[in-house]
Amino acid sequence: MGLVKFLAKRIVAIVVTISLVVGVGYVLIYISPGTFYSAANMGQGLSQLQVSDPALYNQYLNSLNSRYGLNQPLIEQVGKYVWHSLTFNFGTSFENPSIPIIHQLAQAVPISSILAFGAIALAVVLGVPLGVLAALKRNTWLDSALTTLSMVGQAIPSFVLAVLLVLFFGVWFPGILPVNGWGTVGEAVLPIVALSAGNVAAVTRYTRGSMVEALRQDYVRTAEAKGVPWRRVVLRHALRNSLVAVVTVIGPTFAFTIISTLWVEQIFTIPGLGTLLAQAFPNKDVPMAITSIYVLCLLVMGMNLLVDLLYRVLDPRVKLQ
Amino acid sequence: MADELLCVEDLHTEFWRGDGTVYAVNGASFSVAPGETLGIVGESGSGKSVSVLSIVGLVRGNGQVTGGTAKFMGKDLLKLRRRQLEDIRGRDIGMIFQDPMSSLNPTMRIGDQIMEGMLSHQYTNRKGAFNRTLQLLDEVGIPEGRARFRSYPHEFSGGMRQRAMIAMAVACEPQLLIADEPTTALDVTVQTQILVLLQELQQKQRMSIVLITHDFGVATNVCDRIIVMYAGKVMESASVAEFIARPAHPYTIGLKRSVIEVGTQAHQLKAVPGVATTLMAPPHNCPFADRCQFVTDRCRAEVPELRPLSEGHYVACHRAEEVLAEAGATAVEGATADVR
Amino acid sequence: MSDEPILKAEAVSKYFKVQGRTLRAVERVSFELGAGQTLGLVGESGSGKSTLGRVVLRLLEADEGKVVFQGQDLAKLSGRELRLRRRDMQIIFQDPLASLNPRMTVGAAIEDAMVVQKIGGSAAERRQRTRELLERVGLPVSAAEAYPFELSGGQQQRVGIARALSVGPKLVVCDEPISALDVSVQVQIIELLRELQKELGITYIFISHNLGVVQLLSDTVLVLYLGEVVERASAEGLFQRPAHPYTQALMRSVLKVPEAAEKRVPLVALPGEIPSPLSPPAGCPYHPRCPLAADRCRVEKPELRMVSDGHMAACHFAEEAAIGGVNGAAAFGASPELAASS
Amino acid sequence: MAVITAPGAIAVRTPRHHSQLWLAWRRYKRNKLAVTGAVVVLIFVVIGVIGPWVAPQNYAQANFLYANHAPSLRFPFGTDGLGHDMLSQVIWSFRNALEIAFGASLVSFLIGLALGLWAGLRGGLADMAVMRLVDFMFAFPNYFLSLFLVVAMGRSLLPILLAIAIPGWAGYARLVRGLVLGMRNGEMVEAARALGATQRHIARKYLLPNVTNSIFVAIAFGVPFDLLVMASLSLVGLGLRPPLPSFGNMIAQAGANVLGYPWLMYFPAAIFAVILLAFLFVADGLQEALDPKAGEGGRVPRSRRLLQIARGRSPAVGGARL
Repeated sequence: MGLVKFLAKRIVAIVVTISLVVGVGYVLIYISPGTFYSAANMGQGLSQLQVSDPALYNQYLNSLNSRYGLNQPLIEQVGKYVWHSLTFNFGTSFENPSIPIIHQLAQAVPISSILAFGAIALAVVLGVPLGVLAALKRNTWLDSALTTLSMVGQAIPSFVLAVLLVLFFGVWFPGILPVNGWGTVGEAVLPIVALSAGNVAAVTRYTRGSMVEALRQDYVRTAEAKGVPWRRVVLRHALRNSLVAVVTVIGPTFAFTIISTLWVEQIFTIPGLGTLLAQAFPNKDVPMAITSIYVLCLLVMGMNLLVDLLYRVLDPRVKLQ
Repeated sequence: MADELLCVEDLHTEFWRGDGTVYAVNGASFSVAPGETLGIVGESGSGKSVSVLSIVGLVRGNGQVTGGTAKFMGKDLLKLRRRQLEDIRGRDIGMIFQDPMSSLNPTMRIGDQIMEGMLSHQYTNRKGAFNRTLQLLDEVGIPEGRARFRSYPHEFSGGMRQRAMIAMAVACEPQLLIADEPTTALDVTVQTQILVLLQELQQKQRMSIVLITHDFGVATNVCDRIIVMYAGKVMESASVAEFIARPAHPYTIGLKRSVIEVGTQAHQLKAVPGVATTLMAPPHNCPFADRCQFVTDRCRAEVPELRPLSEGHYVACHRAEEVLAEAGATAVEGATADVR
Repeated sequence: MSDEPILKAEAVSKYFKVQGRTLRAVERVSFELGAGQTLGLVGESGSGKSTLGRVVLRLLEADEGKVVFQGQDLAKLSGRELRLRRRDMQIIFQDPLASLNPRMTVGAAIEDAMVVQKIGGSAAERRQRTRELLERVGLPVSAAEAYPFELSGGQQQRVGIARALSVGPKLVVCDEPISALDVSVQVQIIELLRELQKELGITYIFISHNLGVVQLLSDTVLVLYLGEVVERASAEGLFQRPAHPYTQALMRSVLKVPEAAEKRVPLVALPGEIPSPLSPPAGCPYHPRCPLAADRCRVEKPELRMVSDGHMAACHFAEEAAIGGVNGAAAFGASPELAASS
Repeated sequence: MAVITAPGAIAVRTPRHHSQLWLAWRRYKRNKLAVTGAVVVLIFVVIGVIGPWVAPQNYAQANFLYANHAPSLRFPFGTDGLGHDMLSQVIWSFRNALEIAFGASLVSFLIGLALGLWAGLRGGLADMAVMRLVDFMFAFPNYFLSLFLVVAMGRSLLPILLAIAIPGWAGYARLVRGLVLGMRNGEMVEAARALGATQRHIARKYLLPNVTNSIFVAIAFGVPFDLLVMASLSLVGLGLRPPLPSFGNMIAQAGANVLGYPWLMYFPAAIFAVILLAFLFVADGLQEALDPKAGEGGRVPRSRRLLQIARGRSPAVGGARL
C-alpha cells in the first residue's frame, strides 16, 4: 500500500522532471546562435549547393525543417519532443538519418551501463571493507595511509586517470591490457578501473567516517555489554548501521559515475553514450543530443529510486513518502 | 573480605584529550556483596560512570585504565583478555544505560536484540532463546510479547525501551546488574515503574545491583549501601541508614542540603559553592578543598585516604569527626528553629 | 499582593500541525498572576508547559484565547510595539549554551540585549552596566571576555539570567532553568533567582518537572496534563491537599530521602505512561491511568472547577480523591506532617 | 549589592582570548597537507595573474615549423600539432581556469545565497517555491544543464563561466536555507527574539556570523569542483573554443594523440591533478579549522558533515550537483 503510493509518486516526479529537462534543453538548443545544419552534419555538398544554387538550397533546408518539425511554433515543438521522448519515439538524428536513434541507443546504452555499474560495484566491494579497516585501525599508520590515499583518489579526475592508464599500458608497457576499443572483457578493465578509483576512494572515506561514528554509539556499547563477540559487534551493529549512511552516497556517486563514463569513453574510444553525446552536442544534432541526455537522466533517476528503496530496507525508521 | 561479589581497589582511569590528560578516576575502591544494592552517587564528572565502565572494559574513546584491581568471582577483570571479558559481560554482569533510545540498535528488532546476548553465551538454543525472550518481555512488563518481539526501538515509548534494555541485561540471569542512571531520561512516574521492576527482578534472580545515580531520593529509597564520589575518588561509603543519619563528609552533607524535594523549606537549602572541575593532574590534595567550609591547610596539602569512621562507614576527610559533630549540632539547631 | 494582575491568560490554546494531524499542545488554559508573584507550571514531558510559557510571551502565537500583560492584550500589539514591550518580559532557557550566540562573548551578548532595546546609554555606560550585572549574578567581571562554551553549565545559566535582567523585565519566564545542572549548582541558581525576585520585584513563571522546586518558588501552581490544566491551587494548598489523582500520583512518584532507613516504604508505581498528545484519550485525558476512573470519566471530560477555596481541579471525583489521596500519600511515604494536616 | 555566591563560583577559566579567526588559523596551520595545498594554490593564483607577462609565447601563436616537438630546453613542455608551446599554453590555462572556477563559484554562491536566505527567512510560499526548484535541480545531474547552456551561449570565457555557474546555485541555496532554518527555530534565535531584536538584527548579528564558516567551506569545495566541470566540458567537445587554452582542451587533445605524442599529456594532466588536489586539501583543512564545534569535542558528528558535503557539493562524492 505505502510502497505502491510511494512508487506512483516517484514515477510522476520522474516524468515531470524529465519533461522539464527535455523541454528546457530543447529551448536552449533552439535559441542558440547559428544554424542547425553545419557541414559536419550534412557533409560538404551542402555548402557547395549554397553557393551554386541558393534557391534549391533554401528549398532543401525548408524540407529538412518541416521533416524535423523545426518550422512549427516553439511551444509545439517542445511539446512534441517531450511527448516523443516519453513514448520512446526518438526518430532519427540529423547526422545519421538512416538509422533510428533507438537502434543507436540499443548499442550504446548497454556499454555505458556496464562501465557505470561495474565501477559502482567495484567501489562498494573494495571501498566498504577498506573503510571498515581504516575505522577499526583508527589513528594508526594504516588509517592515515588509507585516508590520504582516498583523498588523492577522490581528487584525481577519472579522465586524467584514464589518460595515465593509457600512457602506462599503451606507451610504457604495451601489450598487457588493451587501451582502446570495445568488445572483449579485457577492454572493459581499464575504463572501469579509471571510473571506479574515485568512487572506491569516496566510499572508503565515507564508510570510514560513518563507521567511526557508529562505533562511538551507545548501542555498540550495549552490544558489547551483552557480551556479543567483537566481530559481530562490528558487522551486525556498527557496519549494519553505517551502511544506512553509505547507501545515501551511492545515488550521487552513481550520477557522477555516469557522467564520468561520458569522458572516459572518449579517451578509450568506446562507442557508448558518451561518444553519441560528444558528437551530437558540438554539432547541435538536436534529436541525438536530447535523446542521450534523456536516457542518461532516466538511468540516474532510476538509480536514485533504487537507492531510496534500499535505504528503506536498511533503516526501519525511514517511512516512504 | 572474601565473600564480596565484586571488589574494586585503587582504580585509576585516565582520558587523553587534545589539551592534556583528564584524570577521571583516581584510586576509587568499593565492593559489592552478593544480593545487595550499591548506590554510587555524585555529580557529572565525578567519575561514577567511568569507574564502573572501567571495570567491565567499556571505557570508550581515548580512555584507559591505568591501575587497580577489580576482583569479580575470583578473577581480576582488569587483567582479562577481551574474549574472557566478553564471556563475563552479559552472562555474569548485565548492564543498562541512561538513554534507552540511543542504547538500542535502531535497525534491529527488539526481540533479536534480547536474544542476541543469550545466543552469544550459548545460554540456550535458538528456540529456547525465543521462548525465554517472550517470557522476559512478560516479566519486564511489555505486553503482547509476540507482537512486540518484532518491533523496532523507535516504535516503543521511553519507558518501554528501558524495559527492553532491562530484559536484555537480565536475560542470562547475571550475578551483577550495573544500572548507569537508568531513570534519568524518564519522567518521574515512569522512573518509579522502572525502579520497582528492578527490585522485583533482583528478588527473583538474587542478583546484586550497582545503581549509578545523581538522585539522592532514588539512592536512599532503593539502595542498601551508598558511596559518594567526587573528582574520581570515593568520598564516603556507608550503609543507607548511616548515610541518612550520620553523613560525615562535608561534600555529602552539602549535596544532601542541595536536595530539593516536596516539603523542602527555603531556609533548609544551602548551596555548595563553586562547581566540580575535571582534574587535569593527579590530585595532590583533597579535591574538594576549594569548595569546603571545613578546609584547613592540611586539606590543601595532603590527599585524605578513605578510612573507617565506624563499622561499615568509610570517609575520605581529614576532619570527618569534627564535621560529624558539627553537623549533629546544626541538625539540632535546625530542628529547634523549625519548632519555633 | 496587588489587586490588578500583571498577567492574565484567558482560555489560551496552541495547536501544532504534525504530519497533517493536530497536536493540541496547550488547550484552554487560564490564569492570573499578581506582580512579584511566581506561577509554577508542572507536568511531565509533553504536557505543554514550555509551549504555554512561550505563548504567554507571544514567542508563539496563541491559536485561541488571549494574554493580557499589564492590562494590554499582547495579540493586539504590532511587531514594533511587541519588540519594545519585550524589555518588560523575558525568558531564561533550559539549555543556556544553546540560547547564547557562540560567536559573541559573554559581555557582547549582554550588551546586545541593551543595544536591541536601545537602553543603557552610551557604549561605555552599557559596558559598565554589563559589569554590574555580571557581578550581580555571581560572575567575575573577567567573564565578559569569555565565550559561552568556555564556561560551566551553571555559569552559562548565570549569563542567561544576566542577559534577561539587563533590560529590566517585570516578568520572566524560567523554562526549566535548572534541570540541566548538577544538584549543587541547582541550589545556587535557585538562590540567585529568589534573591533577584526579592530585590527587583520580578514576576516569575517557573516551569519545571521538579515538584520540589516548584513548591519552593511558587505562589500559585498549575498542573498540566496533555496540554490541559488538571489542577490549579496555591502552592501550599496544592502540596498539602492535592485534589487531582494525577497530582497525587506525581507527588508520590517523587522519591524523598527518608528520615531514617527504617522508615523506608516499598515503592509503588503509577501504571502506564503519558499518551501521545496526537491521540489523547476521550473523556478525561487521565482516565486510562487513574485508579478512580469510572464510566463517567471515559465519556465526560471534567471541567476545571472549584473544589475548595481557591483550589481548582478537573476531576469528577476531586472531593473523594482529596481525602483518599492524602492518606494515600502518607502510605506512599510522603512526609508525616503533610498527612497529619489532613 | 550583595554578592551571594561564594568564592568558588567565581573561578571562571579565563584563557587568553584570541579572535576566532586567529584560533582557526592556528588549527589550520597544524594540518600539513592543508598548508601545502594553500602554497600550491597561491602559486597557481600568482601564475594565473602574472601569466601573460611571463609566458614565453602568446597562447594563440602557432608555429608549424615546430609542430609536435618533444620536450627540450627550448620547449620545456614540448609543442603540439600546431606548434603551440605547451608551457605557454599551461600558463595561460592557469589564468582561464582561475577566472572561470572562481567566477563560477562566486556567481552560483551569490544566486544560492540570495535564494536560500529568502526561502529560509521568509518561509511559507517563497520557501516552498525555492525548495521545489532545488529538488528539481537535485533530481537530475546538473552537468547536463551546463551542456545545453554552453550550446546556447557559445564557448568563450563568459558563457562557459555562466554555464557552470547557473546550475550550481541549488547546493548553496539548500545549504544556506538549511542553516538559516536550523537556527531560526533554535533557542539562540528565540532568545534574540525574546530580547526584541528585529529580523535584520537577528540576521546580521546572530545568523550571519554562524553561517559564514559553513559557507566558506562549501565554496572551498566548490572551486575545485567547478575546475573539474570546466575541464570535462572539453572532453565532450564543449570546452573553451580553441585557441583559448585550457586544461580540458589540452587533455582532450592529448588523449587523442597519446600513443604518438605522449608528452602532450604529462604536464597538463599532472599539473591539473596537482591543482585539484591542492584545492581539496585546502578545503578539507578549512573545514576542520573553521568548525570550532568539531574542535570542541565534536558536536556535529563527522559523518553528518560528510553527508552535508555529499548532498551538497564536493568534487568526488558531489555527483548530486553534477
